[in-house]
Amino acid sequence: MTDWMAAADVAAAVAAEHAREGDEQRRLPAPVGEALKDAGVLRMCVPEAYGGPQVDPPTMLRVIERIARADGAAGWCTMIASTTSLLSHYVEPHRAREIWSDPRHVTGGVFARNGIATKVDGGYRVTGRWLWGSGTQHCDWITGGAAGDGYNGSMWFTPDQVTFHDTWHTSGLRGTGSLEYSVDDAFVPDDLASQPQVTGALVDSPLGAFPDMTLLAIGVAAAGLGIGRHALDAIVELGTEKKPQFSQRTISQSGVAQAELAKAEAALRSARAFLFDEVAQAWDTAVAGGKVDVASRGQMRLAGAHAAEAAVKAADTAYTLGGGSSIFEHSPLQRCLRDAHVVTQHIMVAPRLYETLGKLHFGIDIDASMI
Amino acid sequence: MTDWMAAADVAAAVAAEHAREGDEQRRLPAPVGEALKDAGVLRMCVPEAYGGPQVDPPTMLRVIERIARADGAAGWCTMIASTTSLLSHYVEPHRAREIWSDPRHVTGGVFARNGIATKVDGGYRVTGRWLWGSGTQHCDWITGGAAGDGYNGSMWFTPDQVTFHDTWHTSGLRGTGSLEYSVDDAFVPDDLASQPQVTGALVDSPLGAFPDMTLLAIGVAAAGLGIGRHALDAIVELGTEKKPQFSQRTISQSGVAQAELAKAEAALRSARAFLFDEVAQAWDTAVAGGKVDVASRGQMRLAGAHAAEAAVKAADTAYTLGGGSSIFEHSPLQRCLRDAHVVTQHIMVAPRLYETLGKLHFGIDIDASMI
Amino acid sequence: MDFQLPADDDPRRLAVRAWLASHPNPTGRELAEAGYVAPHWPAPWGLDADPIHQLVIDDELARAGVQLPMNPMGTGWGGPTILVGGTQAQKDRYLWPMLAAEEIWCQLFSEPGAGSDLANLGTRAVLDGDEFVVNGQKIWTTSAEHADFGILIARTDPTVPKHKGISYFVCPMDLPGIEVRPIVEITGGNHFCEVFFTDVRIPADLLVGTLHDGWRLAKVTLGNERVSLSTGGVLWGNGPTGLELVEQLRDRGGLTDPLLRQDVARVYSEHVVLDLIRMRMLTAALKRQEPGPEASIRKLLADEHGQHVMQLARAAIGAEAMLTAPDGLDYDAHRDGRVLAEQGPADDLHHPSWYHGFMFSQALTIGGGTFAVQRNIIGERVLGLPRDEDATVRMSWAEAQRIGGPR
Amino acid sequence: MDFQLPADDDPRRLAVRAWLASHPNPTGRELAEAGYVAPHWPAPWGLDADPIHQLVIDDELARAGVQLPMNPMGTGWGGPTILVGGTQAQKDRYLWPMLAAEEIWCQLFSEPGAGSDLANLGTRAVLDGDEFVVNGQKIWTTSAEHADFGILIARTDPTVPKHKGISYFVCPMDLPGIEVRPIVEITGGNHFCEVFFTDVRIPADLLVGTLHDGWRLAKVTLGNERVSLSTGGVLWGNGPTGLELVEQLRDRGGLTDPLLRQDVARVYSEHVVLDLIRMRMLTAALKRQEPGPEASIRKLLADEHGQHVMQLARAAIGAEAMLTAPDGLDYDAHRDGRVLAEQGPADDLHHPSWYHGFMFSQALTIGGGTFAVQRNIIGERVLGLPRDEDATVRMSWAEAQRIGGPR
Repeated sequence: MTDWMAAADVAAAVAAEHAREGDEQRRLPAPVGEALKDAGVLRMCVPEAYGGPQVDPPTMLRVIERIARADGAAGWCTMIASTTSLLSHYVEPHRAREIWSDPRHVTGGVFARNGIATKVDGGYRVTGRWLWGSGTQHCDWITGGAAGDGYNGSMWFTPDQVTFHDTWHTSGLRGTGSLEYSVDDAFVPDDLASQPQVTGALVDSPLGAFPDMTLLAIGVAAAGLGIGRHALDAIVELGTEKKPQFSQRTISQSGVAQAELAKAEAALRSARAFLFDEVAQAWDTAVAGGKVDVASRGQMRLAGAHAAEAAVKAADTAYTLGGGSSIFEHSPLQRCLRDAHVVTQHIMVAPRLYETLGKLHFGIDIDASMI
Repeated sequence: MTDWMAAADVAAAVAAEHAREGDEQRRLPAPVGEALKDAGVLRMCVPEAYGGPQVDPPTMLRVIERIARADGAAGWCTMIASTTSLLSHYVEPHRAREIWSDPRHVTGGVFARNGIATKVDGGYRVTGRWLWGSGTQHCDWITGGAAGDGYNGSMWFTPDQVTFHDTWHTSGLRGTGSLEYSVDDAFVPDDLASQPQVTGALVDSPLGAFPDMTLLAIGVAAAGLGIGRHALDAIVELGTEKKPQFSQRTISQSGVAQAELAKAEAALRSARAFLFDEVAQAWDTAVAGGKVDVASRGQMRLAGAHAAEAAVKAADTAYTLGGGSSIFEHSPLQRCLRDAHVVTQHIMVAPRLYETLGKLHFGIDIDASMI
Repeated sequence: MDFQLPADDDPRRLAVRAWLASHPNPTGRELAEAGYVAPHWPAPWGLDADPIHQLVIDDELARAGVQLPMNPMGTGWGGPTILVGGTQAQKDRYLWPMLAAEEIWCQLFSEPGAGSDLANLGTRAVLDGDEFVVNGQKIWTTSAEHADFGILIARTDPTVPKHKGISYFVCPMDLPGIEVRPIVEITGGNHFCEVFFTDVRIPADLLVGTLHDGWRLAKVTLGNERVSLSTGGVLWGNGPTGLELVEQLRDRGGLTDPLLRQDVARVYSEHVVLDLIRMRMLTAALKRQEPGPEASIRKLLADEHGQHVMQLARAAIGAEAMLTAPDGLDYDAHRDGRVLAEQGPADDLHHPSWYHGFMFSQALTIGGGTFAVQRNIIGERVLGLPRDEDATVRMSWAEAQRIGGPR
Repeated sequence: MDFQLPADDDPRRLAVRAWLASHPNPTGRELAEAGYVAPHWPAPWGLDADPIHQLVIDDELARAGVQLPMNPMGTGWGGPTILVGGTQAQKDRYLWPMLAAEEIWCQLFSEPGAGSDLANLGTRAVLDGDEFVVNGQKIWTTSAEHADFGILIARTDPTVPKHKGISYFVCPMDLPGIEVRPIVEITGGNHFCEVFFTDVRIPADLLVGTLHDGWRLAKVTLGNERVSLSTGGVLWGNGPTGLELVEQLRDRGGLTDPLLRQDVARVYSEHVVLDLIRMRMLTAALKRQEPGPEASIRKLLADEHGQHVMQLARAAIGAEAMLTAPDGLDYDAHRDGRVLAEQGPADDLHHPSWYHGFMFSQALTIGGGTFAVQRNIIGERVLGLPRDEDATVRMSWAEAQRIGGPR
């Protein structure tokens, strides 16, 4: 059995080394992509039936967190590629094997149904443009949601069908290269036009019973947790370094810094524990053949939103305690702050989710497709 | 094997029924005391060697939390009596059997070395007065810390040696009867003058390897978690009740209430998960014969302080969302608020702990006896 | 403040001093008849005084150690309404004993279902011969058990939209069918009551103003406030100020806990800011200007400030803050200094309000509109953010009750 | 505000208008020579103007669309110090080009180990013949790469306590041995520099005031500020105001998210409060009164307010707030309205600052003293809470460096 944390450690070391480079190039540096492929962490949800590792979600979250702790962008790309690989459950088996059997093949893309599909003989012609295509530039196959002529699902494109647009100019997670991409009148054969809501999982695996939107949300949260952890590691390192030139007291000797660090530690560790508890429970249910119900999905989403918020607080605290040292562009405190604040902008963990989840706690019916 | 949660449920039902009575009488009502004895939850730390249940700390915390969820004061008394029963590990075995073998015997009292001990033939004469003697009025044996003539430890008194003072006039946790008590020139034989720091545990049990101050702190936190849970239960119940007279909208239909409830749920559940994670890890270490080190104790104390704070926030949120209904004296929202705010005044979980624990996270040496 | 009080030899000052010389220990009735209780009211009950004149009178009375009679619901609410809408007979009967605080007044406005939307009230008053028969329930009535009269608003016409069918009454509190139940609060004390009306018969000549026109009258009341220089405490004017707490903490040697030191600075900052807003509002009143948006903001900040002050006091006191005030027996009030003494000079955090204040402060963001309501008021009225449509505004009250839909 | 500007026919207004008529497109040098750049300075550089006169000049220049030359570190810091402590030769050489912004100035005060405790600075200046030889490092210097001169404080005597052995210099920025390195900030831009001194030789006649007396001079500078009516944005005077954000949110149809609605009310409240404090300080300046404690509190509140404004903007924009401003290519600036449009009318949250503002706002509580330092200042200086003893105050600077113990 693969030791996933050991594999993640190896990839994380490469990611840490190239973090600054990715931040400057606004895409994942090639050596990081190779290291992540070597570790096998870009396809963790491919089922064993297709030669995949079929990693359980708690382990997957730990891997994402570990890599994000080294570099937020690398962790994010790991999360996007692996959650995309969950879609292998919904693609015709012969096509799924074609796409995912090669252990170095990577997939990515966007669920949103931005594409317009037109039925033609043997398949569809598709035109569309998608936002936030993290890591798509490195993918062997790219997915994009589309609808039209009775179809509603995820189309699979080859890189030569796709045009990339240099739109990813952001404050944080720059290294993810989450640019826009488009297809123009691309032909997709019927067996690459998957319809998860219609067909359900086409392969037997407990991951197929795990809700896909929820998996994305908790993956985002795990990336956030890794970034928050990195920020607290960095302030401890900076705070205990030998006294800066001419100064007589390290940050770690300040009572305010001590108290604020303890509070941030408590908040981050608490949020993490809640997330992993809920995911473990839901996974036990899925493995036992049960249904991960709306209540359980709601708890995971609540834990995810809370974890993202705790990560931001950790990054804010570390940055503020770091004082003047924080604002240098290549300070890790600074990159963590930028990255964490981009995580909370992700719709999957955005604070506006609280209102919906509060309804659930009050016992009010909600549209379950929202979570 | 005893089903501890089932036993706790039975006792909790009685506690809920008499909560208001205890609040008014400023002591635990007799039927609640009896129900807690019936459930066996007032002596959870007595080792099997003395006929005790030797409950593991995670289960003990769940029991305390469950009873505090029904009534904060009853949960608090459960915590105090059971953590006091941990001292059975440090009393001469023949005396320990005398004090704790009877399954209906209850012990309580205070660790602080407020008593002055004078060596006399065959024992000590002790004079002292102790603050915060929760539930001592119902105890069969009462302990009080004392020092003098080379002695430093916990003395054991019989109720007839002790005078109780009606000083427990508080805003919250009124039903605990945490009044002051004193002894005046009481004789304590040598074998009832225990010295835990000198002798170590006198009986073989993993509980003896569990740090006693930490056990108290996490017990306090568990009581807080129960109170916080009660507050959120109560606001959900109130918020979804049929519309109040003349009103056209329940609390649960307010967007602010929904969002605030979700945030409070996330914070309370997160704090709880962190506490239970840390305690489970430390307990595994103790069971395996390892030492629960300063780092582990620090994490448990951090989790405890954070949990108490989360409980206060939950109670505050519920109370505020409750609007006018909250301020009636017998509203559970009101009692939870009063109780939760008393929990955070306890020195074991008080916010000023954060500075000390922050030192630990910065890798600065601290006086380990402080945690 | 941005104004100066008139000089020491101002004729308005001399007039008060002359009066005080001939009334060294004035009764409430004497103060009322001199026009000093509500100097901004018209003669003969007041002196038509402008705000500066009011402050001069306050200043001179305070200097002489004279306390004004206390009857806030009367002189603040009932009196101004009777002045505007009442008959001459009502003015003659009620205003003098009200000003003298010989008859205490309470306010019967809020109901369990009509708090933040007061116009939704359901207490009914039905004309029967020369009496109105009243049935319903009021809540949050301050001091109802001590009051001689109440100002009451009740629904006299349920067939018209909710703001229209309301009338305004003087209600003697000793009428048969009125039951007053004190609400025992979180502090253990009680300041508020529930008042139940069962077939209470109010004589028709106690109607104030025109039948069904009570809502307009109730709103008139709000604009007519006496200005005052007093700072007031953080618990709706009672209790200590934030500055008092900070000064006590400083006098006893400060605090070592880093988080509490941050809180001290925050509490002090809030105190200064609130004081600025208060002075600003007073200056505007003196210049007879409309109050700016700061008036809407003050309550929000002040209520949270009250909670911060009490939280800080409690945290500074430590474990002994669990204890309430002594109620006899062997409790020693001076004991509350002990925990403080461990970290500073042996001195106490003096203020009897700390014990109850913390618990009372929990109500600050509830009474007078919860925090959510307050912020929505700012959002909708001050900022003009769009609000949820209130469909019931144009329905008859009875119809709105039937549909019972979301507001 | 609590004051009124002089009437339209005030002679001071007429004087400015007459001057403008004869100088329709004034150069910086002309404005300087007219005394309009620093009217509060003494003649011939200023007009000895009182605060009202300053505001009148601002008002008339603004009305004519005339911009004053910008040289803040010169006219705000260096100039006043040269006026107080400089020689006549220094005044003649430096003040006119400074006022005209023909020579730009920067400030060389902060060091890596001397930020919140500036007097701890370690840059050394050693007299060698008729030159001082300077070695050390300065940081947080605004615009050092564009500046012609800097005001420099450096240690000239390490054997006396730290506040005593400091001297004040004019430092030409083109001297050999000065290296300026821009700090690339979180926004991607750079406003600050590090400046390294390696055997830089400053002629002795560039010493300002008395040798070793620089600390007193550096403090003199702080008291001499030009008053201004401008509101300023939430990012240290730049960027949008809180009110601008709220108005844009209202104009685009408000917000439905309940938590964001609460935040809008809070941001607006803070804006009003800060505006009150600003007016208060301006009023005090006009009356030549000492500023009250609100001056100490304003920075604390304003910096947090800046962060709240930017957080709210970001939250209101949603996912697209991840994007920074376009830097060419096929990015469409108008796209930032799309997510907003989903919940309101199709309109944008206009302000180029939102993108960078959020990131810049993170520095607000760091620059000019971290939040902890600010609150400690309030605690110690305003409230008189006891402070940790600074044992180094009485030691020689060199001795304090050796023990290096906790302060």
